[in-house]
Amino acid sequence: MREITYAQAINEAMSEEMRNDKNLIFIGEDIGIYGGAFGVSKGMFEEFGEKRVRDTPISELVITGCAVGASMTGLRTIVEIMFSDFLTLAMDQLANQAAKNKFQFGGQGSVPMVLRAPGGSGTGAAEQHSQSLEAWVAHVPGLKVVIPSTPYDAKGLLKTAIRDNNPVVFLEQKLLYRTKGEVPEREDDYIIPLGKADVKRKGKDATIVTYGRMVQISLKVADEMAKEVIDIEVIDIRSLVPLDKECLINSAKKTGKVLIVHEACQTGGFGGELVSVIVDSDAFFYLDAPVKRLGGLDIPIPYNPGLEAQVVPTEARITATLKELL
Amino acid sequence: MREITYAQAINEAMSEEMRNDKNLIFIGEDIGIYGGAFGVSKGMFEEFGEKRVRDTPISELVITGCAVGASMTGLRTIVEIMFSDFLTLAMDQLANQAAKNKFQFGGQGSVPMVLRAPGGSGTGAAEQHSQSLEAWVAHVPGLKVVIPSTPYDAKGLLKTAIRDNNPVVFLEQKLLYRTKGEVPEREDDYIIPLGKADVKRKGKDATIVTYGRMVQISLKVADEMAKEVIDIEVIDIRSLVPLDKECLINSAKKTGKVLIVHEACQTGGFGGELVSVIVDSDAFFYLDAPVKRLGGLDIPIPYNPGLEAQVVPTEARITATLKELL
Amino acid sequence: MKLSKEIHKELYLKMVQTREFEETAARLFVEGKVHGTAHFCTGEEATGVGVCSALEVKDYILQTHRGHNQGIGKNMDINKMMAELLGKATGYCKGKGGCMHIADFSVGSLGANGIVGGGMPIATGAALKQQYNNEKNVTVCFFGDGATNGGAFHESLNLASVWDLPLIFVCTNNLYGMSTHINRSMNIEDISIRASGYGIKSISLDGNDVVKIYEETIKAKEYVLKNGPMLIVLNTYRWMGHSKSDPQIYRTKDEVKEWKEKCPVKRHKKYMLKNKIMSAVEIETLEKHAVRDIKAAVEFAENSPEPQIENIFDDVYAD
Amino acid sequence: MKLSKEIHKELYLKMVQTREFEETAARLFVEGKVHGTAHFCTGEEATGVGVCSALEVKDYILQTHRGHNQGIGKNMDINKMMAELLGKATGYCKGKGGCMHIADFSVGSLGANGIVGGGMPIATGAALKQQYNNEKNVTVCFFGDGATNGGAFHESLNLASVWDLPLIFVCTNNLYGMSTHINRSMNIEDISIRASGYGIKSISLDGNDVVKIYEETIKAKEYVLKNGPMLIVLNTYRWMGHSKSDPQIYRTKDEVKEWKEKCPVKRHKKYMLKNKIMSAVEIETLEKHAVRDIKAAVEFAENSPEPQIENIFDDVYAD
Ligand SMILES: Cc1ncc(C[n+]2csc(CCOP(=O)(O)OP(=O)(O)O)c2C)c(N)n1
Ligand SMILES: Cc1ncc(C[n+]2csc(CCOP(=O)(O)OP(=O)(O)O)c2C)c(N)n1
Ligand SMILES: [Mg+2]
Ligand SMILES: [Mg+2]
Repeated sequence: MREITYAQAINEAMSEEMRNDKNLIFIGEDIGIYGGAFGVSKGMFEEFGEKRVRDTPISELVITGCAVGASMTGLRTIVEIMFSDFLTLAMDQLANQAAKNKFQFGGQGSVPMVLRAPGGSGTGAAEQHSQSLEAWVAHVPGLKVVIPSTPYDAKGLLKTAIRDNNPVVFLEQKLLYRTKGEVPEREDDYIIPLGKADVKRKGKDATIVTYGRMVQISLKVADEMAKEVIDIEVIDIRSLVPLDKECLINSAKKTGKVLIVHEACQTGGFGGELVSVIVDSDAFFYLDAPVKRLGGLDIPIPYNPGLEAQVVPTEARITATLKELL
Repeated sequence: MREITYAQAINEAMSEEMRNDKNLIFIGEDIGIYGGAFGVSKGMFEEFGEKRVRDTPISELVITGCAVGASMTGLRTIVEIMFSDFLTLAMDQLANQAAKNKFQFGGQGSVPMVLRAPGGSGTGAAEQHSQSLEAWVAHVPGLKVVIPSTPYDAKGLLKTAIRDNNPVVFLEQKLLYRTKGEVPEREDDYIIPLGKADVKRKGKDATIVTYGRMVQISLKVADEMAKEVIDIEVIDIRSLVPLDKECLINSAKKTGKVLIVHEACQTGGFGGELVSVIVDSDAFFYLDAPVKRLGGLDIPIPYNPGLEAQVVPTEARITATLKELL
Repeated sequence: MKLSKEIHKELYLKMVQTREFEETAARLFVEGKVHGTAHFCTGEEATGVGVCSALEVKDYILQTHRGHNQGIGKNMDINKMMAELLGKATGYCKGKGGCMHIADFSVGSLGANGIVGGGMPIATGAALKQQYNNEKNVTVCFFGDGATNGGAFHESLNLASVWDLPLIFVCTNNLYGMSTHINRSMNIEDISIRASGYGIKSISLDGNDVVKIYEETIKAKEYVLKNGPMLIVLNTYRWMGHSKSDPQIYRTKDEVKEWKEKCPVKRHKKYMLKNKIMSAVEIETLEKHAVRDIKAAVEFAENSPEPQIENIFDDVYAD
Repeated sequence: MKLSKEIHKELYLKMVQTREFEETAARLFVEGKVHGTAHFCTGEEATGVGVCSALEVKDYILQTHRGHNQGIGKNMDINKMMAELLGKATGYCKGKGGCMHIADFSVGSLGANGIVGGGMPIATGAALKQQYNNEKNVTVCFFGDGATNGGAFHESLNLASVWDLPLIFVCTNNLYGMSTHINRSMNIEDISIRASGYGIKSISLDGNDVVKIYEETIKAKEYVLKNGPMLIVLNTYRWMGHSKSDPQIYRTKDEVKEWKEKCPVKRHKKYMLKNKIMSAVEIETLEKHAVRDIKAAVEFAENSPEPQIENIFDDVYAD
């Protein structure tokens, strides 16, 4: 299969869907001729024109709300928020409007929009440009939340998200944008359903449940452990909402040992949810050890690259925690 | 001891601190002559005047940011956000500024502010005025998060929060405002440290870990169960950040059975954190059953009182879940 | 512009219906038949009624928390409005939203909002869709004086201006945001001045003059379809408290009295009599109609079933 | 107003230091010595330097992401600025903030901000504290043209106006917010027009005229202490890309060239020579000083230790 980057995969997903659906528009800051802060939308302005690829003023609240209004009245929209840290400014339209409208209007007004935003540390962008805020949006009924870890998943999940009739928060990973992976040819339209976890590596001694950039790191750890004949299963949940509980529970039953890993700071992170889902199921009775959690440190993301690298779960820390488990 | 309401307790805490500290000011919408949407600040405008009790335009972002700036330069501030649902509009100043400034400025600029906001359902205020959003703020390093369940705790914790040198999010409970409880005389200055859970009821058969309004409900359930000679311990964590992990873990070890209860919708709620803290400790080996979690339903809060009452954990559901545990 | 008798009739009927709706709803609160809160627009009838009566079904409106006049103006079903207030399954939101969230997409109402200013960003999207499809329709966004102090106002007017959206921003200036008089929440002579920050046109009107409001809305619709957004400020007054629990110590009884004398309903009645548009008898008939309509609505609502707990998960997600 | 030679010297030195700082920092990026991102203000030196040089220590400033001119203007320590850019323990933020978060409370800088418009609400609080304590000092809040489209701008100017805060809002209009020209982000002739929505005074100045900027800031300080806030718009241009990775396809080379001819540094030099304020030799000496200062700063920074991992939890919470 051909290899393309994560950023290209996202670009292809958007472009293909825009070709297929004239009612799909794309709005955000500097997504036009600039191609987006991370170059994700390169070429789209040229192909689809300014009517469909719309640069906006710097005003995250109205950008998001504009998508809500357009989507509620018949268009579909993709919104790019330049850094997911700026969700702080868009939360009202996302959580109080997009997420609740259909319910509070008694079933009127679906909001088929995708809000894309890159998250994560590792680029030296410091405290206000490096957060992983998926736990906030996963706690809002009415929203779906997706975080892809590979180009293949990014493309397939984004296409599904765009076709979904609900507001979907699609959190990309800055550090993955340039990573490459196999993706089917352009002609081969494929989609990946939301709510299906992916066992990225099968194993029987312990399970790592994770998502986003931590999938790649966990796979590396698993490969290293394999050398010591320890067989780690790595599950990429891919979407936080809906969540493929069955997959987690089954794996926990199989291996009896589970480690949850995410980049977001540990306290109040989505890891707690994953732990609870497992512990509050019949998998509890199969557990040979406490379900462990490894999140980022509970501090803002610092600028210095040495410090920054230590905030998120490292291969060394994942390995050490796994060994505690085993 | 005299009995006062939860609202009065909060009023007293603010008033006493303002009497003692001329550098303490209070800002928010309609907190002045109106006395606040829930009447919490009644009489404060009259006592402290418009210079210290400051009505603002309807603009939650600048209200919060104004407190950040004033607090960073030498004042102390209390901000009232009329409903905690409007945190959506204040999140940038709260999470990206207040919480991170000291860290990102290399230790310069503490932010001694308290952001008070009422949360919770039960008043027929519907989707956008009834949420419990503590999980969002508890996931932001740099913030402290407090939710009192009694007038006594409300007063003692708020006084501590006001004296704290960090931004503290103080989440009040709309339905508790009019409940009464014992509080020492005005002259008896007392404070309650943040980070100390309170065992509201001792027991040995199972532990309920909870906070806010659910404390009262859990106590009722415990009283009912006592009739069946089942002895439930009820722990009120009181502050989510810092969290009194030791208290939870010790109780879990003692009873071997834990139920977490909160009003916020279950998925992504702070309950996951509490489960994880227990499960990922040596208490795991004392557990006789899965740690159970009971949060609100994963839906927006509906208007109809009958539906509304069913969204949050009810006495019946808490009892049923406890019985599953036992 | 000379309005037909039919239009006058419509305006008057809707205003009286609104008046009756609010007074009845307030009574239901006192009687304990409604729980939760509500915000009544008595005294402001001309604003929503005048504007919305000038619109077509395919023109969208975004309503406020104080928007029963807007809903009735846009031909919403009064029965369903009342049923929603009572939280019944037959209400606009199936009892799930209450009157802060009534919406009727079938007549072009994209919903009321519990967040002050919350509808403004959404309005830009609705207008964008109209522009995108080359529709000859517009979006009207209602909000209060207090809402003009929030960031949503600024961002929305700016975006609408930059994109030339067919969007009429309608500010119902009733002098107060809750207890806060505009003199304490902004530092300008007239709210319409704010349009200049976005390079758009604005007008400031007597918000109790339903005829003028109707006429100006007709013109505004034409204008925004050609030129992009404009701002209309309707200066009026809220007679009742902010919400059911408001002791109103922030304003004088005299002020309220003064404004009651400017009653928009009476004013329109006088106007019609003076200009011989309708006779006293015709007017009285309309008033009776209105009373009957609201009574019927209460009956409908009271006889409607409560929502079923089994349906509580409906509509959280679309299929 | 006639500025002393000392002032001219200060203005010129700071502008050249800023120019040198940015060019050096850009080089360090290319050499891979800095990671992360940075936003350079080359071409805009007169704005931050002109304004801040007119302030006292106790006047506060809120800086932007493109604020090295502001920091140098406010007498921040260039060594610590450079050390922070390199992420060193001796930097202003102990290496934890980077140049988007430099702050020096000891000279009155309450910090740069990574959030566009993020400093504006904070500025209202700093000014409130000054007013509360009857200080004779003011707060100056910097932000860009792009930031004026965000809700924080609106809410902050409005609150400052209503409360008569001693606050000068300074907009550095460099025509672009990233790739977006102001013609596509707002629909007005001059950004200063926006002040009218808040009933406050505003002026729009040539942002490359450091002398005028200095003078007007002195006046503005006096004005806002008496009358409450005002808005100053400084019209200028950014020579370099938005950030290190900007291919700049959204503007023409001619446009950049044209603006380079309006160089604020050269302009001030010419002015001083023409008015015989300083001789060519004196000026050259200053320039050498600046180069030496920046070189020393790089040395300081490069020789400084990396932050220790043991200190990573410091300053998350105050005691
Ligand atoms: C963002 C937000 N802040 C505060 C409130 C509480 N609140 C509800 S209505 C209201 C007053 C609104 O004033 P205005 O916009 O003038 O409308 P009016 O009520 O006068 O019709 C306030 C403060 C809210 N609902 N939303
Ligand atoms: C709230 C927010 N939105 C977007 C960004 C990304 N961003 C950083 S600088 C910038 C342009 C800012 O333009 P302007 O205010 O004119 O300042 P300039 O960069 O021109 O100095 C953008 C969009 C951000 N940092 N914060
Ligand atoms: Mg009003
Ligand atoms: Mg700019």
